[in-house]
Amino acid sequence: MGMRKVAVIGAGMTRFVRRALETPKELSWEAARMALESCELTMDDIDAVCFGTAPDAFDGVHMNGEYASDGAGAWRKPFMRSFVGGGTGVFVPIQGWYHVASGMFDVVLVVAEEKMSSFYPHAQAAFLTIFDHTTERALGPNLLWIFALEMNRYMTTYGLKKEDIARVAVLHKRNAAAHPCALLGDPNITVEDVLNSEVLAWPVQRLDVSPVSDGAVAIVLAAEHVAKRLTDKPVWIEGVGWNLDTAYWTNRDLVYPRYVEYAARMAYEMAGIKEPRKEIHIAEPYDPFDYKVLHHLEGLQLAPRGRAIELYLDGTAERDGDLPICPSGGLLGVGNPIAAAGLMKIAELFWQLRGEAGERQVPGNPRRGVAQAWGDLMQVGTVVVMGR
Amino acid sequence: MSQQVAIVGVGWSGFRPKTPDLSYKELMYEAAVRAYADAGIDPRRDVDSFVSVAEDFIEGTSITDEYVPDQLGAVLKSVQTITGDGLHGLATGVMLIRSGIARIVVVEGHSKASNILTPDTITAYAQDPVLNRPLRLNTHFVAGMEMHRYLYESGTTREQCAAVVVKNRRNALRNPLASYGADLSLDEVLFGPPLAWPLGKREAAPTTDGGIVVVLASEDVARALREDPIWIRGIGWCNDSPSLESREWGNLPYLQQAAQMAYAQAGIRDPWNEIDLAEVDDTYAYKELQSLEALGVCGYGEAGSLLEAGAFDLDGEFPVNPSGGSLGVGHMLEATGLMRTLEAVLQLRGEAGAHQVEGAEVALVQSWRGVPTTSGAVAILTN
Amino acid sequence: MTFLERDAHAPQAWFGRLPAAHRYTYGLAGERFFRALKDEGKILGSYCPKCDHTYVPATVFCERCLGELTDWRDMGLVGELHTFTVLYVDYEGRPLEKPQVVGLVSFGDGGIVHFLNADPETLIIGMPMRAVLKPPAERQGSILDIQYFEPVQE
Amino acid sequence: MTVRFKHFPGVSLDEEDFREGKVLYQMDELKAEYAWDTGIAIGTYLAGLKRGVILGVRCSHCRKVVVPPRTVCEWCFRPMEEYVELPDTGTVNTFSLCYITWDMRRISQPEIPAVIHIDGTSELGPASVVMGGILHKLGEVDPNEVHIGMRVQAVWKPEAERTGAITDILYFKPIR
Repeated sequence: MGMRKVAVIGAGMTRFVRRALETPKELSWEAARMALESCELTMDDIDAVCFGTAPDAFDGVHMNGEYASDGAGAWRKPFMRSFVGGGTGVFVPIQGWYHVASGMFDVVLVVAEEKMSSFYPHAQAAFLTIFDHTTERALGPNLLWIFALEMNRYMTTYGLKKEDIARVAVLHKRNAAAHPCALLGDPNITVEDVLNSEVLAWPVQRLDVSPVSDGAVAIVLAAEHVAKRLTDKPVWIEGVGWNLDTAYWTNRDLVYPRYVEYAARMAYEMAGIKEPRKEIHIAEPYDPFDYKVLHHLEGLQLAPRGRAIELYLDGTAERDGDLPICPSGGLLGVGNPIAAAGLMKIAELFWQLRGEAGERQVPGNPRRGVAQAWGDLMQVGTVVVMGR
Repeated sequence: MSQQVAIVGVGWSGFRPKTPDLSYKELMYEAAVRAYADAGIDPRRDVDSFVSVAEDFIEGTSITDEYVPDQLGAVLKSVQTITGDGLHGLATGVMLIRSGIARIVVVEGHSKASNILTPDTITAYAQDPVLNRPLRLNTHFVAGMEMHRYLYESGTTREQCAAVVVKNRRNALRNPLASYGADLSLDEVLFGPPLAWPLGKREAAPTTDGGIVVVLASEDVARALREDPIWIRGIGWCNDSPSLESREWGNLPYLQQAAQMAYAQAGIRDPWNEIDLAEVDDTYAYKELQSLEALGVCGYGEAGSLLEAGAFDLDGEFPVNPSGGSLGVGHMLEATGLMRTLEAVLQLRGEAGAHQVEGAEVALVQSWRGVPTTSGAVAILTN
Repeated sequence: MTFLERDAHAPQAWFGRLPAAHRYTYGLAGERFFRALKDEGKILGSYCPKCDHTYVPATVFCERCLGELTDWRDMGLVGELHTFTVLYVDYEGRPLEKPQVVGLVSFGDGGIVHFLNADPETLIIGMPMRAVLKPPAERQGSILDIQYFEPVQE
Repeated sequence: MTVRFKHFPGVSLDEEDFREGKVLYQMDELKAEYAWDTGIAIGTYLAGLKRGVILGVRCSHCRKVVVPPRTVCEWCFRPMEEYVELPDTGTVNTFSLCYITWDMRRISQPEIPAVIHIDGTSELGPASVVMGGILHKLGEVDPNEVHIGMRVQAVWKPEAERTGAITDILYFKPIR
């Protein structure tokens, strides 16, 4: 039985900012309204709503999905919120995909929102409670610990240099300079800037890290028969994959993200991709920290293990390179309102594959892209392959 | 896409007000082992996708989906968490199977309510932080206001609401999984301590601990696995306005819509005559009556007198909450919809024992996410 | 199902909390609604012409059509009692010494949830209720700038 | 998008906007307290720590030994068979020098969180992706000398002060 084809037909997003005036409801509404306008639909056309937001601790509302649902257009609609930590932003379109692919709905609005600035005084403190309450939290861990532990393991295993890894942050922040919604775009940033930035948790420095941000993104998904009626430029969801590794993260070798590999293989199989490096033309891997991109590119089978950095050293990753990586500017440049940041990558592929990315447009009429997010205790991989 | 979806295995653990012998992971594991044995599957080999239902502040962990996979046999598999009731999880499983991306899906929910020391302040954090929370009100006020408006609009009486408690806790006496079986008089409920007038404290379901795992399968797999799969013929879910200021108070339009969605899939036109038993939300006693009306089981304002006439009794024309419901079994937080699903499966298999509804062929399961939400879901199951 | 046994000396429970504090902005609508309440003593609503629906407190979007709402209206200070309750437990779930009377007073198609300053025996659904505001100097731009609602004296 | 949209919503605020009263805001704090049942495996682990012992478990099927204990093997979904008393020594699998506390306060002397691969647990190798590692901190060490592969040993609290917690181990220090 062939699967029902599902297309992205519209997208919208707010600016990503450090502190938004808007409430989570209002951010969701702003993105949702834009997404509807972009494909000239109204709420009457929407059959169901999928919503993504990462931990309730950020927005500061228990059952945050319920609270923000009206802004996402859920009034008198089937509404569900899915949740896979940092992977949520690329999972919520998968949730939308199976809503439509199941045959139960034809047009679905997918919204992802995060208002990290509500956590006071600093959003990072919310991450204490992602650790095991009995065996780990008593040690006072923070999110930087696990990133730093993973980065160190990765760097040391492959003998990578910090000045090379810093080129990831530089490229993404430069790319973001062309994004109208970006928080940290900077066309002039250099490797030295990254290396001279404050050491947070060695080997992680300030500019290795994406900024805490607020924002929302929305897309509209439609079944094939509807999509073809509504647009002559549908972008198809060709493959989806998601995977969760063990919660006992200290029992794993952090050098390689198998969960990303498994998620990618699932998505590639569905998309019929056999040689990802040749068949994928744009990649939006998850980049909350610069080394993570390398990790993820390897998990996505776009580079051999320990060698993803070469894509940055030889120019392949640049916007006009052979495999543009994060032409949006990514989380490092555009910002990281967790769930919204992941869905931003889907929106970016949508615009890129339609040739509507303006200044950020990747040359050569790219035909296929992959977006990926990651989250939890370095544990979850979510992957979407899109093509036209 | 026209793929039918069946329940091929159920498992549970706990079902006691406290489960001090087991951690939440161990509670989940015990339920999973039972469910996999019931379905005759090996999770490491056979299951394509896992769905859990949970909320961070209930678990006391941010990004609580992290801790799902190990004890379900789901490591390095497709796992997602839905922040919804168990029926939202069930609906997710149905969609995964109908889409063709999975053939066997496991849905998990659990309650460790006994581990939460501050349930009221956690629930209060679900109120709008600017409009409502500054009043510093216990969130039960939402139920008190809803009950009052419901009684006002529908003509239902406080006595009729109290009678729901009497019925459900008596049903619970026959259910070995129920924590709160009791033989109460109407007066004992009606003149018990107040909570949020007109709502009394004994009309609010106490919580209980437990884990529930349900195994879903596509039609061909289900038929290969067992002779008596339970079919999910319809499933619907819907929200109303989340804001207290602009929602409906006397009616449950979101539940009406969720029911219509489920009925349309199941081909049900006349719920009263086509459904043999219903497991319906009774987080608060009045909700059972209000929900039955929204489900179209009877007309608006009619459920109370039908209840008094015995129609919803275990041996009545339309048994409601034969398990004892949340009032009798105990409220299981996000797992509540799965508790009701478990009951429906046992009933449809004829395995419900002392509270078996004779000849049950079609069961309705419904759930609500509690105050202050307007989120409801409905499933229609058949044997 | 386990082969392992529990050590008889094992601690029963591990105690902990989920520390989280928040600073909530009022948002696009809240800024305007609460400044009008604070500075002008007004309760504002917003009207959606497409859905013919008036939101109170005013919002910037219509939850039905997601249209932007620009038609803001003064709703007056007298609304209609839509429903109420007498609450016997406090925020943390402890019994209240003095029960709280709380209601939804409707304005337009929405309303305000607040304390009611009245003997609940005298309250009737549908009766007019007036918002009693704090003195202007004490208002801070909060729902608590309304002290309570009370029945409109005939 | 840039083709279609000229304006992107989202109003950015500064900290000054809050300090100077330019925006309205509401403060609140969640009161969320829990007594998580420790259960069989973790309860026993904590009791072991109180005795000064690190307990692992062995799988009845794949014979793997891991820490902390659990009742089921996540790889083969068979029950764990028995507890294993592990030595309190191990090898640094990875580490960091952290200058930020969990609530983002800056500290001058770094904390040194590490994943410590406890001796006697399963080995991490090309064929295996599992080991018995735990999260803890390093102490009595010059931050510049810490390295992956370093051998370390637990430094315990005095027995009378132990409570049955991971902090009954103060930190791990290098084995000289």
